[in-house]
Amino acid sequence: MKTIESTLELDQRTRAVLEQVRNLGASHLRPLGLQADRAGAPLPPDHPFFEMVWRSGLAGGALAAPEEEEGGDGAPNYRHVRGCVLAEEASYWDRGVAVSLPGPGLGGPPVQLMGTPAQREQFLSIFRDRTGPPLWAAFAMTEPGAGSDVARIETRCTKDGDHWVLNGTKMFSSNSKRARWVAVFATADRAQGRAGHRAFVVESGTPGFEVIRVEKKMGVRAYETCTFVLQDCRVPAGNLLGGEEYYGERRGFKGAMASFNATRPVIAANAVGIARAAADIARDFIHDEYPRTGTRRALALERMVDMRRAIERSRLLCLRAAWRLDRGEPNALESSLAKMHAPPVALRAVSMAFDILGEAGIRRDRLLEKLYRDVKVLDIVEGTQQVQRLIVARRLVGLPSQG
Amino acid sequence: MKTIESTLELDQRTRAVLEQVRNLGASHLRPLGLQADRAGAPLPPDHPFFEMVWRSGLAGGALAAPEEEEGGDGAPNYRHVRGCVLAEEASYWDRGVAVSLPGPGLGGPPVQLMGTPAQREQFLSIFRDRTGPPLWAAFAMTEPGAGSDVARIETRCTKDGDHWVLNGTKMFSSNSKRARWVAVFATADRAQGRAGHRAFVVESGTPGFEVIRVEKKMGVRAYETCTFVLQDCRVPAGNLLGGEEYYGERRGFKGAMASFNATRPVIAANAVGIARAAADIARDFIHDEYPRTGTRRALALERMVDMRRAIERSRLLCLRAAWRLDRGEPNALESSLAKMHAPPVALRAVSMAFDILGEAGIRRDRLLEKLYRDVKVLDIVEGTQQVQRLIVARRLVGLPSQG
Amino acid sequence: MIDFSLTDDIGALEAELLRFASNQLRDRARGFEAGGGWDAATLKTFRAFGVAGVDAPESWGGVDLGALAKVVALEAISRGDAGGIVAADTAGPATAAALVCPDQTLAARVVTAALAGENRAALVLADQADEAWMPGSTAPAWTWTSHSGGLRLLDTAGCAATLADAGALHASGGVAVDLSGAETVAEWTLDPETVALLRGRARLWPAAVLLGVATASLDYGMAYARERVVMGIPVAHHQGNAFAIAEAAGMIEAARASVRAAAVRIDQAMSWAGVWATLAYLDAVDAALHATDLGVQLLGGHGYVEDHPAEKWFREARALTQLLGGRQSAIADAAEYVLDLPDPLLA
Amino acid sequence: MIDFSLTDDIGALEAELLRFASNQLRDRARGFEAGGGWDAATLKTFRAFGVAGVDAPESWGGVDLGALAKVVALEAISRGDAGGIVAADTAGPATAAALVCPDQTLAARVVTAALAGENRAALVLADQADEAWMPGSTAPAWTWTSHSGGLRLLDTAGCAATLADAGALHASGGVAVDLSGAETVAEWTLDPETVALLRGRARLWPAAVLLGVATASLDYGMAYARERVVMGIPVAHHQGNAFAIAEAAGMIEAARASVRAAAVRIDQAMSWAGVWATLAYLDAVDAALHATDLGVQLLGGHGYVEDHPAEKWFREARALTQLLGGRQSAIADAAEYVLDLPDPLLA
Repeated sequence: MKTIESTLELDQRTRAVLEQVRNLGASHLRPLGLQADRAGAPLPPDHPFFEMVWRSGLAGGALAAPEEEEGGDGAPNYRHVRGCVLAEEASYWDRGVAVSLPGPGLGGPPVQLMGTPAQREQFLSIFRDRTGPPLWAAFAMTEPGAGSDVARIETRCTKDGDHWVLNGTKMFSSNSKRARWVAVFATADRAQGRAGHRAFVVESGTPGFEVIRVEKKMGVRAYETCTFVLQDCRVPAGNLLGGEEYYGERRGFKGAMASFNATRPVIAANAVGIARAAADIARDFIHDEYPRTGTRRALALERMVDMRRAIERSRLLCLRAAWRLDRGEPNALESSLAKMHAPPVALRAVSMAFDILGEAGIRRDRLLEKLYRDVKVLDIVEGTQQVQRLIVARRLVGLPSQG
Repeated sequence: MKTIESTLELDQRTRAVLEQVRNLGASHLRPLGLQADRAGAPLPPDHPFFEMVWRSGLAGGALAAPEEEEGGDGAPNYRHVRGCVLAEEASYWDRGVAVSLPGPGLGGPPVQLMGTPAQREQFLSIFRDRTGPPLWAAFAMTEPGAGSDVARIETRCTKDGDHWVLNGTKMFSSNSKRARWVAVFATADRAQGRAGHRAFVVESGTPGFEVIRVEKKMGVRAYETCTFVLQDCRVPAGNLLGGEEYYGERRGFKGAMASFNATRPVIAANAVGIARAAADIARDFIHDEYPRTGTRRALALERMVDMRRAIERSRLLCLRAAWRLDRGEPNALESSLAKMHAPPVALRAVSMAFDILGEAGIRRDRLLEKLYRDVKVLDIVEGTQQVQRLIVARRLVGLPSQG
Repeated sequence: MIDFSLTDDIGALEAELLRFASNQLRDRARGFEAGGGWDAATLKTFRAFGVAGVDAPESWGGVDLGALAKVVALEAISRGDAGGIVAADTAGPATAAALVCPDQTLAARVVTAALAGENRAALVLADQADEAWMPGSTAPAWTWTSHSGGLRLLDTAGCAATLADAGALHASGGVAVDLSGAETVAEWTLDPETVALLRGRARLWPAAVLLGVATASLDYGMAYARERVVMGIPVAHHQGNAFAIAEAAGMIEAARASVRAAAVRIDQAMSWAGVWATLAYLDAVDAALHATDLGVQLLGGHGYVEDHPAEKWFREARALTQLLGGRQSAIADAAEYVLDLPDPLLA
Repeated sequence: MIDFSLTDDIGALEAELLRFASNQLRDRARGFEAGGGWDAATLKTFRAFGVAGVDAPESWGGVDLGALAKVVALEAISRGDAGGIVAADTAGPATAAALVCPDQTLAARVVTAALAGENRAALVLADQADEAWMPGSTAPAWTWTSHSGGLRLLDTAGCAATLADAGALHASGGVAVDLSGAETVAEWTLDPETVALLRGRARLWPAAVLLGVATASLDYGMAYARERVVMGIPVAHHQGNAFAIAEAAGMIEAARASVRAAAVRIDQAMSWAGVWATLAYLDAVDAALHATDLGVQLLGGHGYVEDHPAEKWFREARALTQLLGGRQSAIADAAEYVLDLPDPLLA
C-alpha cells in the first residue's frame, strides 16, 4: 500500500515519560490516593512524596500542565498531545494525587496564554528550579454566585496607582492554599460583562488574600479544593496578565476561554484514565472470578466491549482537540466535545465495572467504589457537560449566549 | 396475608373485547397493514373491511376513542383504562389500520369533553347506528406554522350572524378526507393567545372546507394524513363546541389540553403495542434460529429482558394515567409522562429486535422493518417527547411557558 | 379491574413513615454515617412501626401486609436515610427466602428471631460465593443462600466478618463475611418458579430502597435548581436541565409503577410474579443511578461536597445496586425465563 | 507522533466526492429509490473515482490507498446517497476477505472482476447462513463467508435471489440470496487475529456509510431547526434541542475518530487492528441510529413525510446497521478478544 501520513503512535520521548509516570503511578499515586481517601484528608504539602517527585522533575510540566517552551524550529512539539497522554496515565493511577502534585497546575495555561514574556518568566520559571522546596500554583474562576456562568463573576478589581485592588470570593480552587501564586479572574466593570474581565497573578502572602475553607469532597480527596477571599487585596500592576493594553475586545474573557481550550482536553483525558482503571479491575475480576461460559460471562464481556469502545473514542476526542491546539488550529469546539463526551462516558464505564463485580464492588475492592466517586468531579470542573453543550450548540446552530 | 385492594387484572368485559380485537388483529389488521405499507397507499374508505368491522360494532368506541357514556351508578367505568388496553392490542397488530378504522377517532374527545349534551348527541350518536355506511370523524390542531406550539395556531374564526367563518390551513390531520366532521381548533383573537382559542365541528361538504393533500408517510401508511384548507368556511354557530358561554378563562385551550389528557395515554399505549409486536418477533426468532448457548444467545436474551421491562413499565404508566382520568383525578402530569416515556422506549425496543434478527431484519421479515418506521410517528403526534418534557417540567419545577 | 389504589392500612403506614423519614432521619443522616448506624432511639422507633416484619406472617411476629406494604414502607424510609435501613431491617430480603422455604418451622425460627432483634438473617444470591457483603457490623446468625436450583440455610454466627463498606453505606456497618467455614443447616431443591419468586421478591428490597434514594435526590436537586440562578434564570428553568429533570422523573415514576405492580402480583400469587419483580428491580436500579447522577449535576460543584446530601445519595445508590449480586445477576436470572414469560396483563 | 492529518491524496479524493455527493446524488436520491439504483451515468462517474478499488492493490485494478481512504470516500458519498452506494460498490466489504485470503491468485480474480464491473463480490459474516441479504438485484458471482475459524469462497452466480429490501435501501436493489445450493470454491482456516482483521475491516464499510448518513441527517436537521421558529425562537435554540444536537454531534465526531483511527491502524498493520475496527463499527452504529432519530425529531411531523430526506436516512440507518450480521454479531466477535486486547495507544 502507498504510504500514509496519519499515525496514531506515540513518539519515543512521550513513551519515555509515560513509562516514568506509570512507575510513579504504581509505586506512589495509587497507594497515596487510597490512603488520602481513607483518611478523608489531602496529602500535606510537606509530605515526602512531593519532595521526591519534585526533585525527579516529573511533577509540574509533564503531569500538571505543560510549561515547556515551543520547539524552536517552528514545528509543533505536540506538548498538548503529550499532556493528554500523561494526564490520562496519571489519572489511571490516581487523579486526586495527580492534581495535588507540585507545579503550576491549572494556573499555568492563563499565564502561558495571556502573560507577557516577562510575566511568563517571572511566574513560570520558578517551577524549573527543582533544588528548592516543591512549589504549587493555582487557578481561580468559580465564585459562590458564578459557577457555570463564568461571564458573571463578581470579584472586583480596581486600579489604584501602581496596584490593583481585588475584592471577592473564589471557590473550588485546587491547591490554592499551598500555592505560591493563584491566577485570579476578576471584573473591572460588571456592566461591561465579558469585556470587563481581567486576570491577575495573586501571590501567596499578599495581604487580604486568605484561604477560608477546604472542602470535604465525595472523592478526589488527595488534593485541596479551597475557598479564598480577597479583601482589599492589593496586587502590583505588573501582575495583571498581559498588561493593560491586552484587554481590548473581551480579551480577558477570551484568555480564560483559551485557557479552557488547553485544559478541557486534559480533564477529559483524566476521565479516560479513570475509565481505564475501572476496565482493568473488571477485566481482572472476570479473569479470576467468572465462570468460563454462560450468560453472566457473556453479559460481562459485552460490558467490557462497551468500556473499551468508550475509552478509545473518548481518548481520540481528547487527543484530537490537543493535536489541533498543538498545530495552532482552532480547537474550542473539539475541546468542548471532548469535555462533554468523556466524563459521563467514563462514569458509565465505572458503573459497568460495578455491574461486573456485583457485590464484590463494595465488599472487597475499595478502589472501584472510589473511582465512582472520583470520576464524577470531572463532569463538573472546567465546565459541566451542560456548559459544553451550550458551547457546542453555539458553534453548530448559533445558539445565542445567555445573560 | 391480609387482603389487598390493588389489583392489576382486567375485568371480564375488557377481556371479552380484547379477545375480539385480537382475532380481528390477526385476521385483518396485520395483513391489511402490510398490504397498505407495500402499496404505499391508505385503505380506501369503501374497502369491504371497513364495512365489516363497522357492522361488527368493534370499530369506533372500543378501538378509536371511548365514546360510551359514563356508568349511571357514579362508579368509574374504567373506559379510559379499557381504551388503553384495546389501543395497545390493536396497535400490536397494526397501528396504521387501527387509526383508519371508522369512528370518531381523535375527534371524539373534544366533543365529549367540550360539547354541550346536544352537541354530543348530534355529533357522536351517528356512530351508534351501524346499519348505514361506515363513518369517520377527525381532529385538527396542527398547522403549517404551529406544530409543537399549539398556543400559536393561526386559523381564524370570526362570528358572522348565526355562523362562524373559518380561515386557515390544518395539517397532519388523520382521516379528515373521509370524515363526516372534523373537530377544528381556531383562534378568535391571536392577541389573546390561548384565551382566544375556539373549537368547532366542521362538517364535510361545508363550502370552503377542502382537503388539498394526503401525505406520503414513512410508515403507518394505512390511514390518510391530510392537509385541508378552510377558506371563508361558514359553520353554524351551533357547531361551536360548548357554545359561546363556554370560552371564559382560556377554556378553549384547556379543552384541547383536556382532550390530550385522554388521548396521550392512548398514543403511548400504541407504542407499547408496537414494542410488544417487535418483542414477539424477536422471541420467535431466538426460538427458531438461535444456537442454544453462547454469547450471541446471551446478548439476545439480555435485549429481550430489556424489551419486556420497557413494555411493562410503559404500559403501567399508560394505565395509571388512564385510571386517574377514569376516577376523575387530575392526570395531566401522568398523561405527559406516559407519552414522553413510551414512544422513545418503544423505538428502542424495536431497534433491539433488529439487533436480535441481524440481517434477517431486512431480508426476511418485512414486518419488523415496518414497525421501526411505524413506531416513530408516535413520538411526534399529540406532542413530541420534547413537548411532554416541557409540560412535565412546568409541573415539577415551574418552568415558565414560552411564548 | 385494574386499580392502583393502596389500601387504607398501607396508605397510613406510608404517611407515617414519610414523616419519620423527614423528621427523624433526613437531617441526621450524616450523623448516622459517622456513627456507623442508627442510634438506639431511632432503632426503637423504627421497630415500633413493624416495617421489618410487615411482609411476614403474624405467627412469626410480623404484620402480614404483604410485599406491596413492604416496598411502600422501604421507599418512604429511604427518603430519609437509606444507609441505616439496610442494617436496621434485621430480616430484610431474607424474608423472601423464609417465605418459600419448604421447612416452615425452621424458616419461622429464623425470621421470628430476626424480627425480635435477637439476631440478624441474611440472604446471598449466588451459586458459590465464599465471601459476601452483609449489613450490620458482625456476621448474621443465619444466612440463606439461593442458587438457580434451590435454597440453603447456613449458620453464619461464627463466621469471620471484616468491615467492608468502602465509601458508601457507612450507616449500614457493612461487613464482608467469610462463608467458607459456615455450617449448612439444611438444603432444599426448589422448582424454577419458586426460585424466581424467592430471588425476585428479595430484589424488591433494594429496589424499594433505591426508589427512596432516587426520589430524595431528585426532589432535592429540583428544589435547589429552582432557587439557584445561573445566567439570569433558575438552573431548573434552563430547558436542558428541565428536560433532564423530566426524564429522571419519568424513570422514577415508571420504576415505582413497576416495583409496586410486581409486589401486587406477588401478593396475588400471580404466576411468574418473581420474574416481574426482578425486572422491576432493574427499572429501579436504572432510575436510581440516573437520578442520583443528575442530583449531583444539578448542584454543580456543590453536589460534590458534603454540605449537601446529593453526594451521599450518589454513592449510596451505586452501592445499593450491588446488593444481592447486582444488576448482572438480575439480568442473568431474568434471561433464563424471558422467552417463555407470559404477558402479565393479557395472558 | 500522533497525527490526525489526511494525506493530500485522500484529502483531495474526499473533497471531490463531497462535491459529487452534493451535486449529483443528494437531490436525486428519491429518484434512485424509485428506480432501484443509480442510473448508468451516475455509476460511470462513480467508477471514475475508483472508490470501489481504493483499498485494493493496483495489480487487482485498485488504487491502493488503503482502508483510511476507503472509509473517507464512503462517508463522503453516503452524505449524498447511501442506498445507491451499497450496490454501486461491487467489491465493497468483500475486499476485506480477499486481502487476507491465503490464495491470493483466486482472491485477485474475484476482486479484479468485481472492480471491472464484470460481476459482484459479496461477503457474509456468519457460521451457517443459508440465506443472506445482498445488494444488487441478482445473486453475486462470488460470495465469501467468514466464520470464527476461517474463510470460504462460494460460487453464488446461480443461486436464487428474491427482492428483499423491505422499506429501506431501495436504491440498493437488495435481494435475499439462497446459499444452500452454492458450490464451495475453496475453504481456508485462518488464525484468530486474521479472522478479526477480516471481519473488522469489512465492518468499516457499513460504519463509514453510516457516518455519512448520520452526518447528512444531523446537518439537515440543524439547518431546518435554525430556520423553523417554534414558540418564538428557532427550534435549534430551544436548549433541550440544542443539547440533543450537541450530543449527537459529539457521538458522530467520536465515531468518526474511531472509524478513521481503526482504518489507520489497519493500514499500519497494527496487531489486533481488526478488533478495533469492529469496536469502531459499533460507535458508528450507535451514532447513526441516534442522529437519524434526532434528524426526524427536529423536523417534527415534517420529519415523517417524504417531502424531506430525514425519514429516508432514518430507515436507511437502521437497515445499514443490519449488514454483515449487525450489531450483535459485532459485539459477540469483539467479546471473544476483549479481555486480552492490548491498549492500542499505550501497549
